[in-house]
Amino acid sequence: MSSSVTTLTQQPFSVRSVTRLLGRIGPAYYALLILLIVAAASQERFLTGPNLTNLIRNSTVLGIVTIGQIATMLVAGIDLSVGSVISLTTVIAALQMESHPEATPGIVLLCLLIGLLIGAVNGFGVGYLRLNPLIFTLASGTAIQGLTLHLLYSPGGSVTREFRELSRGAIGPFDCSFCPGGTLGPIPYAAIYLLVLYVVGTWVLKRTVFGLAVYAVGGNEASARLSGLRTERIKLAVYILSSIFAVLGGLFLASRIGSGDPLVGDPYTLDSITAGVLGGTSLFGGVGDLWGGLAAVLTLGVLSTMLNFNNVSPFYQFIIKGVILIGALAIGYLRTRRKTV
Amino acid sequence: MTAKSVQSSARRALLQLSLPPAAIIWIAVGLLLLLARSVSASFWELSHLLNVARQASALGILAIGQTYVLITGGIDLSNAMVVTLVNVVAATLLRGSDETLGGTLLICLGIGLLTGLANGLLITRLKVPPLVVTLGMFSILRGAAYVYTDGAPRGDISPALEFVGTGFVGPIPTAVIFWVVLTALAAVALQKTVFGRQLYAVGGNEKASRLSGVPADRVIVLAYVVSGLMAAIAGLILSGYAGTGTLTLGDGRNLDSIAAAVVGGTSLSGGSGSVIGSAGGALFLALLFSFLRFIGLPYTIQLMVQGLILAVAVYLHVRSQRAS
Amino acid sequence: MSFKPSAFRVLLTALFISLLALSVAAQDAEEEATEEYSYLNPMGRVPELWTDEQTDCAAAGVAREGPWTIGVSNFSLGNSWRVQMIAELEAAAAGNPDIEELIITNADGNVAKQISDIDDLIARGVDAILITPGSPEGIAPSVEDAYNAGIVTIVFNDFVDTDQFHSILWADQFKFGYIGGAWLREQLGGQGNIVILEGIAGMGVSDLRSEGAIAGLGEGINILARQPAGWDYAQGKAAMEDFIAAYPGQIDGVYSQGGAMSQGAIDAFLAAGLDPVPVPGEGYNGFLKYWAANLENGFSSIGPDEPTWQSVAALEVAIDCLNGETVAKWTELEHPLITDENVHEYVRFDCPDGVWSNTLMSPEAITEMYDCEGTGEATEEASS
Amino acid sequence: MSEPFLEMRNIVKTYPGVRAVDNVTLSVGRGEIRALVGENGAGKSTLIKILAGAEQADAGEIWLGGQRVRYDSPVEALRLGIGAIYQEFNLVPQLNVAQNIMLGQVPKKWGGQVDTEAMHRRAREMLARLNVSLDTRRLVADLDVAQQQVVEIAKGLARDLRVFIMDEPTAALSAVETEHLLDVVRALKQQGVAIIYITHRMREIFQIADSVTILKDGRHVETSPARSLTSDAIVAKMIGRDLTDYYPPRGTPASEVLFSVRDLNVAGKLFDINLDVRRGEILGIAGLEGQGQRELARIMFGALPYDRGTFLRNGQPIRLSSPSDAIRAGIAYVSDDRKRDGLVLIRSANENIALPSLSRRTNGKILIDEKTERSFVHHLIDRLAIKVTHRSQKVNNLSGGNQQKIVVGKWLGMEPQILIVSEPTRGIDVGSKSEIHHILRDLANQGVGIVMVSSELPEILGMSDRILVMAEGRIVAEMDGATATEEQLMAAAAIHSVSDTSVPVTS
Repeated sequence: MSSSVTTLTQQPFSVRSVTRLLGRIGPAYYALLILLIVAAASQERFLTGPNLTNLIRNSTVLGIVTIGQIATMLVAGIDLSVGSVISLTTVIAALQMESHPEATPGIVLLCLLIGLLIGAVNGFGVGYLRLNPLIFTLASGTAIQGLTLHLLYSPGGSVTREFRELSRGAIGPFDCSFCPGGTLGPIPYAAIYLLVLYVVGTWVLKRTVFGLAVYAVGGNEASARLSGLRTERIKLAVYILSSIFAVLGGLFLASRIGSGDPLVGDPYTLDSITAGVLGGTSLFGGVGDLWGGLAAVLTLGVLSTMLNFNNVSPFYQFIIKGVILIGALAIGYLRTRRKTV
Repeated sequence: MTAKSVQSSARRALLQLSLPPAAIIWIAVGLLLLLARSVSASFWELSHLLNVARQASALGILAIGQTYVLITGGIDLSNAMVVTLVNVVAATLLRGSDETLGGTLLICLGIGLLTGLANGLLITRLKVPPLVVTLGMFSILRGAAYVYTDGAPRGDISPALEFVGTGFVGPIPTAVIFWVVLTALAAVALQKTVFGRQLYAVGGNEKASRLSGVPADRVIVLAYVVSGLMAAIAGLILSGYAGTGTLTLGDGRNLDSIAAAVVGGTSLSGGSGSVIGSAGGALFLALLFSFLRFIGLPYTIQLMVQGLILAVAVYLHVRSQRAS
Repeated sequence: MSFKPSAFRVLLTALFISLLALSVAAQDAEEEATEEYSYLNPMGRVPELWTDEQTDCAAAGVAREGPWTIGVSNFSLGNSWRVQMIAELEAAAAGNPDIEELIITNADGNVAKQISDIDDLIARGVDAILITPGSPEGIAPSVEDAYNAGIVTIVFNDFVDTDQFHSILWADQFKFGYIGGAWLREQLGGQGNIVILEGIAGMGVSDLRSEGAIAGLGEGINILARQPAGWDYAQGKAAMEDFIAAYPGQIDGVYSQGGAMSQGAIDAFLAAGLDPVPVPGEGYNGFLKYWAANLENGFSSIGPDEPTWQSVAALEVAIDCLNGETVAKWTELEHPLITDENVHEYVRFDCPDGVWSNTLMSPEAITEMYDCEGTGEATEEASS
Repeated sequence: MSEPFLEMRNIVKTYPGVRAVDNVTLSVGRGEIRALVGENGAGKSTLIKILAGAEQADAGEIWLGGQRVRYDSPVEALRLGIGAIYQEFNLVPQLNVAQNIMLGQVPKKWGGQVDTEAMHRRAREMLARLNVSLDTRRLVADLDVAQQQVVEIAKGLARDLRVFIMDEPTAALSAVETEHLLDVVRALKQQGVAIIYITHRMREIFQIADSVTILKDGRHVETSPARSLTSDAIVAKMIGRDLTDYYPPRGTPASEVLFSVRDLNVAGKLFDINLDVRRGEILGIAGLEGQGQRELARIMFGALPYDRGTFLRNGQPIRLSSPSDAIRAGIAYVSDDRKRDGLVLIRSANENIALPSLSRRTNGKILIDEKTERSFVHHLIDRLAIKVTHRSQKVNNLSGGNQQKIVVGKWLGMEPQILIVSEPTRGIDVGSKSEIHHILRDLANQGVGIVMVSSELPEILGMSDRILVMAEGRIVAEMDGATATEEQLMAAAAIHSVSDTSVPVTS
């Protein structure tokens, strides 16, 4: 995983490059490691197959949405409409599958098409009209929330049985001579989706010309433009990607909850930004990568499970989450502190 | 060629008409009022307009602090939870009587002040991005409000605060008077004091400001303190309006306050903005929300229209700024 | 702006048109979606799964020796009703020596988090699990998971779209709305103009209460406007201020879904110098205080009440089941009705507005929880 | 140089309140090097931005190879073979050298992948053409200014341009690097590239330009073969008058020491620096680029930390850990990077000028006394002849020279005893340059001690009363400004840089 972090610079191996690499690893990796140790030590049931499977399944929606959110953050943007897009996706998927259960693949395509359209509107506003992304996606998110409620005013509809299996299914168990009991537990589909999306996403961002353009636009938009990049078009593409990933997350969520819910996506907006930031992506663009985001998503999942396992009062959970968010970034700063004016 | 020159001279004429950003929103307020009037004359009933102004006042006070923070290039998402925390603390301490009013006010303002101080110090000392600090602070304050009340808000707001939230001085709602006075003070502080000048300078170019001897850290911290204090005052006024403690009083008010400041012409990238514009922004939003309810649009359509108008408002500002 | 009106714009337009067409199609589907319920009761709307079935917990193999660990998956702590509901549960569990641990999770209004919470509780190995579903459909698979894991699974506060649980306790929200609507129809003599204050747009409870109210209001009553106000005083009052101005002299009644909104609506009329029109409420103490104090001035209302003690009832069923007894699989909880006649029995003038009157907690416990001034000690504490 | 290859016909561009380019016509042939000169604000930048597609003209036509071309973005201009390297480097700090050089034309493999190897190879080729070896994997953020300038030039080279616009490419380069660049420009000429070369350095014009186009106030003044012009003639046409006193006469510095640095050390950067600044003198600090001069200037203003050393103000030790400390001690600083360090670009001239002395003028009162401030600002605007339409005009609409005057002017309000200026005339036109020089000398004559860091030798020689030469973080020589010569300075500056004079950018 960490090799992808270095592809941008590809320094020859040296002590300096190792320390530098350590300095560039986002706070999320440390947080995840510490939390995993604490969780495993405090609860024996934590490190069990079913629990880890749940952890991954429950992190999948956020994991998928965070990919798109990180992409917008890399071009110094932000997408506050993802929550509404997720809700809209669950609503359309559930309503359409209920009335046309046979047309499931078409409905999935339809949802992706709607994501494309919404992303195009966001990207047009932010890229071509150069409107502030925070306010513009807040506005489009509000409008999409209205549309979603217009389509379905309270939770309802239902997805097909087969579609539900997409989130519940697992492959395996596999034979494995090193493993205790001789088998490796079943691998949930969710883990495979996440892995595939993150690998493909990382490939796009780190290996392709488009990915380089994304980092360039986020790093210095004016210079990217003068270097002959169509910055508007790149931003358009990034916002389209963000909406498409929100749709993918929404489809997984629809499969998970089996129905449409016009409010269900709401928490993912701030959570995906939180995950991106914890994962080391800069809000000012040009810096960050997906694996840090995934580590942050898993960190949030482990944290929630650990707090539940240890029966921590929900009231204190709010405080703990706030402290961890600020603390992780503050530690990240303290580690790399350099004194300059 | 001729068509093009006509076009460009028309553009030039438009450019020369370009107005300060703060003026645009007040024109928009005027246009919205005219539109409302054309739909229903009763929208212009003085009592209704005063109600809308009162609805705008808490948002307007929050927007003052938000404007200060935005001018530094930051953002404050925690102000909404200051409102809620102040609300439950005030209700618990007052228990419906004015006896402990003085102490309660001090404690509530202290909450705002300390929150702002913590935000500012974390941002300037530990270099954590403002969005993250204030989002984290939002969560911490939320936890604090729940822990403090055990989830069950106690007590009641006192008559004096209720007067602030719902009363009138002559024909004018008390809350509006607070809003106007605070806006005037904040505008003067921004335009005519050393702190105000330094705020713009730090937001426009922090490094150059430091090299000009501006105590940039102190200025930034102070901006967050102002925002915290404004949130505490807005929380007290809203407490007076609600009459009791609830754990939802601040919900959504952080994004609303940002929207008010931004449609009022304050830039999210720092260095520019005005409280007069933000006041217009708060009034515009309150009028808009009220108008959409007033004409009886279904809630779902209201949301769509809100989104659209917010986008258009931001677009107009971008156009006007690009022109100047 | 260097934007070319080329293929891009054409594509955009095409996409937009297709979206419009699709949204129309989706709406058709929505109308079909409501057909799955049947009206068993003129005032209520019960899921068609409803039967008189019993669950024999011993036979189901879920009974076990105490002491037990009981998990609670609570959907939200967003208002004092939900907090008090959990507080009642905690109070009841604290007095039971067979309950070793009560693990309460809070999904913070997030369906996905609730699924994850239930997973955690199952993984943690609780003996029984109490669930307040955030979404009847969305939580159903998790309820099934718990049931299939051999855990005593009790659902309450909302229905759930499965029959794989041991028991459900449920108060019909449609009926809640119907009662208020029917009362309002009676007050208005079957005709007039009203406005509706709803809870939260997009929430099932809110939608069902409105549907019930509209059914209860009947044909002759004209609905001028509907506005969600989050059961919140400030939002309710602000919305009402607009309505009073928008429909001057035309509003004959307000249907409010309760919470603090009813009081907000009344205060808006008072602030405008008008006499309040009929408004139904709920067992929210702030509203009850106004109601009881103004009975003599001719104020009249009705308050169907969603009991906060349903959590305790759910816990009792869970304990019965753990003990191997046979429990009713389906239990409908009646909404206790607060009326002009009995409002004095419910109101607590000494307590803050947030108290929910229909409680199993002792008056002392309520006093302590809300820091009321009702008992001697509490007043002394306050003055110290 | 036969028939015109590139033609700009009757170009007009108006900004609010300014006609930046007024009906300018310009034609350049293949293999022609055209110097474009003019004061700041003469319209050069706007003209080349229009040519490069970064701005759109209000009217006028562009012809290329006999055909009219239309474009409205840098992408399309590049596709036609028209590209520019800019004065403000357009690099992405988070990307590495190769990625920056190849940005916008990254070699691809299947599936839209970056062909990393080809990218680095080609980037190295470009650097080699500039006779520079620089690790193409280094992040641009870690490079110094000269290295960044090299990357910027290499980026232009990588594009195989037919029309190559260079906006002051040598401003940040050392003498050696400049020579290499000029060689490259000559090679491009041989390949038939049409080159538009903007510079303020007269010497370079005569070294390489075939012809010179002079702009003034947005209008075309003259285009002539370079050899028919003299330096004085160009300057006179640029500013519209003769520039007789190029450097103001020196004054008579006192012997009183205002400020001293003792044994200053920064690990790896500065070694055993000792210096005294006397009342009324201009102390020039000379040296090749990147020998620690700028760091020294910043440390003396409290804007950079140091490892060891003491500072004496009028003989008393003082603390210098922040700019505020320095300002309290009467020290002011004009940075080499006015846009980043000197100005709040989006605020008004008035606010910028008033900023450092705000608290001083309010004197403990809460409100700013606007009347006093207005007269103070007007006084400064008059004294420094800053050209603004109104004092509330935003600074980013002003020319470089006027911006620099504001940076100097803003410090005069606090009546500094010591003024540290770093590259005070970088990137500004001859007229403004001379004015800044006069301002500095006036201040010295009023008793201010001035430390002037500059890599422009004529400026150092023309202005300084005393010269310190720095090399590799040390002060290696001290000279009398009135008698020192360019050769002496160069010799002193180069002595210690024996290690790698040929490729200094690799340091």
